[in-house]
Parts: sequence; structure tokens; C-alpha cells
Amino acid sequence: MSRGWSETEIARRVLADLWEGAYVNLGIGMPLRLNELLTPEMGIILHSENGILGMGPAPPPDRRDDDIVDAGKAHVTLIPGASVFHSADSFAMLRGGHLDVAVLGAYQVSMRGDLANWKRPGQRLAGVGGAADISVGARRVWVMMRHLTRDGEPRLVRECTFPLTASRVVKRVYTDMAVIEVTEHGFRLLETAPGYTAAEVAAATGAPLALPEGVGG
Amino acid sequence: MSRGWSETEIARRVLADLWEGAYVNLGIGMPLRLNELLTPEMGIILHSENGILGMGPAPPPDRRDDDIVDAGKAHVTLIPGASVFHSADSFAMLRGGHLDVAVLGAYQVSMRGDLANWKRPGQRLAGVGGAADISVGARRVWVMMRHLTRDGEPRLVRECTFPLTASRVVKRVYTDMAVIEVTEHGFRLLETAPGYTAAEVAAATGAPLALPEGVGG
Amino acid sequence: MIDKTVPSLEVAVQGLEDGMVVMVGGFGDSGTPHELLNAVLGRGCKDLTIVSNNAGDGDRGIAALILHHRVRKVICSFPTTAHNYAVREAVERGEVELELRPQGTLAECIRAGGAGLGGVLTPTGLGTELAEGKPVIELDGRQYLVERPLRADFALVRGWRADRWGNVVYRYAQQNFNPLMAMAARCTVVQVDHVHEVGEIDPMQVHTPGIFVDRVVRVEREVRA
Amino acid sequence: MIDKTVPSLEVAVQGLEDGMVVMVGGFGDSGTPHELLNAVLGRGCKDLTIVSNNAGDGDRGIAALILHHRVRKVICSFPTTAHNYAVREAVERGEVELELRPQGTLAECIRAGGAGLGGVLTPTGLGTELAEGKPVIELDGRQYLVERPLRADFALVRGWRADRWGNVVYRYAQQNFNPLMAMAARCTVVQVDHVHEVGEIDPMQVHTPGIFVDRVVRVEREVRA
Repeated sequence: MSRGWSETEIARRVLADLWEGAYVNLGIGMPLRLNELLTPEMGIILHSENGILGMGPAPPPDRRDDDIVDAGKAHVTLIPGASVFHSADSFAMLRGGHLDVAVLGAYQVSMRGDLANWKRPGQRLAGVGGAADISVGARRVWVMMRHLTRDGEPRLVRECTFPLTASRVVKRVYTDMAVIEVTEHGFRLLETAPGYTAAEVAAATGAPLALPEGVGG
Repeated sequence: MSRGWSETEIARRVLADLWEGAYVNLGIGMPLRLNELLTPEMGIILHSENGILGMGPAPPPDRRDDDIVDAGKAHVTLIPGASVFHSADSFAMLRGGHLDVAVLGAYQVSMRGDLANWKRPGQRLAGVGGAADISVGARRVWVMMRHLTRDGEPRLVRECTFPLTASRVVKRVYTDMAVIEVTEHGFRLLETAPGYTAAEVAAATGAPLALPEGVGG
Repeated sequence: MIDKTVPSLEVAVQGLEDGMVVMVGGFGDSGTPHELLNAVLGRGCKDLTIVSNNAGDGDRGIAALILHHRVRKVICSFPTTAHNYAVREAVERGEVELELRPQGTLAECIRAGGAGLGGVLTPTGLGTELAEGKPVIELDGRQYLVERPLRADFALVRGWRADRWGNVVYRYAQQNFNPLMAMAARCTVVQVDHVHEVGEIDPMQVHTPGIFVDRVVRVEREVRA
Repeated sequence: MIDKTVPSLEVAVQGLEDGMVVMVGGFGDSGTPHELLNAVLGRGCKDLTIVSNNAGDGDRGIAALILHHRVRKVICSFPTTAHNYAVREAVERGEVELELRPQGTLAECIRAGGAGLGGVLTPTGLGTELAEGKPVIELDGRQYLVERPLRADFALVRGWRADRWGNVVYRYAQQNFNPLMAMAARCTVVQVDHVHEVGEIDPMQVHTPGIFVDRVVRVEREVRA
């Protein structure tokens, strides 16, 4: 498995697209990898929808505080400049378009930017949590996921077969194989991971994939 | 003018109907007289819609603070146990039915409990302020006003001729002549001020006035 | 003298009866009033409707109420925590009805209930199954779901400090749904670590003004192993 | 290093142009950003729409902007303060359009604008001329006015303390509309008495989190005679 990006490498690739002063929400799962990579010097301010702005990395076990947890209920810390607030204000930040970027996990992303990340088809008990508000509200929704399912099926698709979280919201997808932009005309390849050709990425994508200029099929 | 109640006496009469632990909003004008009469022992907590719970009386001139004002922009104080908050939370207290009593001034009150207290007929520039939310939201709306206009016209009427602030909200009216309840069937006399008979109050009232049991017309 | 403190957890939940709607603050273990929930369990009420972000995890709190068959319905955003067997199995056997609302919608609907608003107009959920059965309104060319406000008979709230008038301060992310639920119930009960005399809490630092609070009960903060 | 402080009032209002919608915090003189309003006056912008609880009193603040013919429209709840000749005369001669909303509706509409909600469903104003021209919706047998959310190009906010990330603390009743307006503008400018280094403000005491704030400018608090 020397081809492609590891989860940490994908996180690093996402991080390269963030900027100082960006307010960012990280979804549960793979996106939380970013929290491990951030340093104060980067000036990226993490929002946790349970009511924290300025979330820092996990504390050592002896400094855990049950009143400082992230959206996945894991213990985190507050960085200098942090603030805390209730859930209505927290989601006002999201729904009101104040968050610069939400980095979310997903089951599927469609070529129109539809996001499916809260429920499997036929799942009886499912929880949506903050995912629907976050994906509707953040200025930019970026998805971090593996390019293919365990069964080798594409997760980037024409139409989501999983229940939608929100329609037409995803702007960019970071996978182990590539970075892909969602444009008005569908998926567009921005970058391939080491060891993959554009053709291989296109073959692993369930919808047309436009290539950047100068790259052959 | 030895007959009837002065403004301070009306305020005292209203005060007699309040209770320890009551949360009360006072309208601009005559109702603010109550603030002068309250003592900490009474345990009545005043709400000011600009964002104060636990408003106290005016400070001496040398202790005025521009950040501690009432809804009429006059300098007030904070009593121990006070809290401050923004206007949306302040009106959530009102609209959400958390205030026990609002004591408001009025131009007119109708026998159905309609309140007119924000605008004269034909007035071009009028300000509604918090009056509409307060009268819709408080659990009990009590009006303090003179029984008659300067021209001797009744202010307690069948139908308001002034623009309404809210419909069917007033529960009680305290005037210089009487205390009157607004029931499903219209006005009902609860008490007359010294020097006035029930018949005189009825004659000064522009709608039928039911008398308490045992009182002749 | 106004004093909203009550001497025990039992007194704190007096009046909480069968069939009532109960809001429960907290997000995971943060800001969750576990001791008040234990008192509700001890009281034996049943047919409860629980409004909370989660639907209980493991065998305590809301999960304990479900395991003891006290819950008829749960309104929540995320019942799928790691150890959610209580709610999962109760829903599967048809004992508990589950109503799901997105977390931001849930928060805003509770606030709307407390603020006397008729509902919440939100873009969240449009075009998804989360919108099923809900009216859609179009305003100025944009569509919004109309979500119903939520109110409760009781709100069980966890705070850090409170004074005898019920002014509450929360500790860090303990806030979450607590200040909102405090606004939206006929009877709001707050369990806190510390009770203060009136005047000891800075008016500028109050998160939940006392007008929203009916009862305050002090509970020693649990020390985790 | 993130630093939202700006060196002068002039820089604080850069980008505020003709025709823009400007929210102005304050209630009477409490929490009113007079110095920022002076800077707007000095900038010379015109055709402004002002959203504020009052519509200016005497000859300063919003009144000064009106007297200098810079205002096209005012959205407010209470333009009838004691010395409101500026707005009164401007409305009478047809120069300024006035839109009146009840104070609680105004506050909630600004919050809705900041929170991405489609509007506010309120019972306030029903059955009165305040409801004229506004849609009414019936939900569960009760009627509500549908009031439109408000957003702005700029919010001029007055606070007490802020850090360089824009976390703001307000002093006593200085809050009023300020924290709401801070949420609802593309560019939120806060004038404060004190600027702090990041980390000096307790996270639990922040009233307006920095995410809502674009610029912070320190203004010496005026000492009244």
C-alpha cells in the first residue's frame, strides 16, 4: 500500500489549503486528524458545535476535563483566545455563514455537490447530529474520505444512493487518491496522490472527472 | 382635587397586588412611579427590556452610569442578584411568557382588553418600542392611567379609536378613580378610589361596568 | 426572601409526573444532569417524552430511564452514540418513538419555545428525508423548512454556579443545550456544584438569568476515578 | 498572528460606502458607538440605510448623519425620543423612509439574519397596524406574523473589552442590540474602551465570540462633564 495518501497525509493536504485566521469546523472521524496536526502558529481557529471556538488538541490523560469535549465527546483543550457558548449561538455561527470551512467525512458525494454522510440506506436508527446544519451553513464544505468503499465502489458518484445530508454543498473532496473540486459542471481533478495517474483516479470515480489543463486522460 | 388617587397612590395600589418573587416590567411614564416605592424587602424583581433583570431605583447624580439605564433611557441601578443580557434574550423573557406582570401606561383600553398605548390617531411619526412585545408576552398586563382624558373623555371604551398595540391582553386597569378588571364579559369594578362612588366611576367609563356583588349602581 | 434552592434531589423533581415532556441538558457527559435523572428514575414516573441532544449511552442517565421502561418518546439529534443499546433496542421493539431533528434545528426550536416564537424557518434539511412531513415556506425566493417550537413541563439543567435567585453560570462547554432548555420549560430545575448568596455573581457573567429558573439544587461534583 | 485591531476610527470604517445597510448598536446613549458614527460622518457616505433601535436624538450620532443628509432609510423601533427633530423633520419632508418594527421583533430579526434563519414567526403585532403588509402563517391553530430577517453590510458595535481576536465583553446594559448586530453584518466593527492580549479574557465571560468580529478599535471612554 505505498500508493496514495494515508489519513494523516490527507489531513496534511487539507491543512495546506487552510489559512491563518480561518474558522474551521471538523466533522467526527477522519477530519479530526487535523486537530493533531495544528500548531498555534498556524492561526487556524477550530469550532466545535457543542459550543467551543478555539478548540485545542487532546490533553494528557491527567488533565482531562469533562466540560471541555469536542463534538465526538472526546476530551480536548481550549487554546488562548477561546470562547464558549450555547448550542443555538453555536449553530448560528454555522447556519449564518460565519464558518470559513467545514471539513466533513462522507459516505458519498455527488457530482452536484450533494453530501451523504449521516445514514446508510435502510439504517433504522440513525443520528444526524450537527452534520446537516454544518453542511448547509459553512461557507466552504470540504469532504475528507477514502476514494472507494471497502468493496471497491466509488464514493464520488453521479447521484447519491445514500440518504442526503444536504444538497449542492460540497466544494472539494480530499481522498487517499486525489483532490477533486466540485464545479457547476461536475467533478474536476485538482491533484493526484503519489502513485496514481489521472486516468486511475477517473476510473475510480463514479461520474465524469474533468482533468486540469495539460493533463491527458 | 381631594378626590381620587394621585399617581403615587395609584402606584401604591398596584404594588399592593404584586407579590414577593414577582418578575415585573414597568412601562415608560406613570408605571415608573413604582420603582420609587419598591424596597428590597418586597422581593419584586424589575425587568427593563433594554437588558436588565434586577433594576433598582435612580442613583444619586454623582453615581450615574451610562451603561445602567432603564427603558426610558433614565439612569437606574442594579440590585444584588441582577443580571444583564442582550435584547433578543430580553424579549424572549417577555414574548415567552416569563414575566409575571407588565404595568403599562395607555391611551385607551377596550372592554375586550385591547390596548392602545403607542400612537395617537393620525400621528405621523410614532415609536412602538417594546410595548407590543411586552403586552403580547407578559402573563398579566395591568394598565395604569388616568380615568379620563384631559378633555374629560373616557379612556376605558367599547372599542379603541386609537391604533392598537395588542388585542385582548389587558387584565386590569388602575386609574385615579378605580381599579377595574377586564373579564370575558367586559369591565368589572373591583374598587373605587376615595371620594368616588361606583355610579360616578361607571359614568366616567365608556363601556358597561359590572359592579362587584353588594354594590348598587 | 426569594430562595429557589431546594434541600434535595427528590424535592427538586417534585411535580414531575407520568406523561410529561422533560428536557435534559448535556452533550455526552458534559453538562448532563445525571443526578437529577437519577432522581427522576427514583420517582418512578413513566410515559415520559425526553428532549435531549443524545438519547442515552451505556446504562445511566436517559439510558437508565429507557431501560426501566419510563420513556415513550425521545426527541433528539444524535441517538447513535457508541453504547446506545438502550435506545436502539427500545426503538426496535417499538417501545420508544424517536423523533430526529438536526442539532442546530433542535437548539433553535427549544429557544423558539422559550422565546414565544411560532417556529423556526431553516434551510437545514431541505431536499433530504429530514424534511419529510414538514411544511416548506418560500420567502423572497428562498425556501425554508418550518420547524415546530419545543416546550417542556420540566427542564433538567446542569450548571456550575448558581445564586439563590437562580442566576446560573456554566463551566466551559457545559452550556450546550442547558441555557436554552432553561428558557423553555414550565419548571426549570438546575443542579449545580456551588450555591452562592444573592449578589455574589457578577451580573455580566450570568449565563441564565434567574427568571428562567424555578429550583436550584446543589450536588457535589462527582470525582471520576 | 491574528490581530483584528485597527489603528484608527478612519481605518475602522474603511469600505463603508454609499447605499450600504449599517446596523448601529445602542439604546439611548448606552452601548452606542458614537465615535464610529462620527467616523462614518467624516467619511462622507450617503444613501445609507440605518438599522438601530432609535433613530438619533439631538444632533449627534445617527441624528448627525440625518442632519447631513446621509440617510435614506431608518429601520427602528422607537424614533420618538425626546429630541428627535432630525429624524422627524427628515421623515416629514420625505427625505428619510422609516420602517418601524416592534423592539423584540427587531432584535429577533437581526438575530435571525445572523443565524441564517429565514425569518421570525411572532405573535407580536397581530391584529394591529404593525402587521400591515406582512404575511401571516397559521401553525397548530395559532397565528403568527412572518417578519423578515435583517442583515447589514456593516455593524457598528460598542463594547467594553475586546482581545485581538475580537472576543468582546460588554459592560452592564451596554449589550442591548450590540451582540445581535455583531452577528448579522458582513463587516462588524467594534469600538471598545480596552484592548487585551489574546488569552486575557476568560472564555466563559465572552459575550461576542471573535468569529463575528472583523475589526476592533480602541476609543478612550468619553468623560462626561
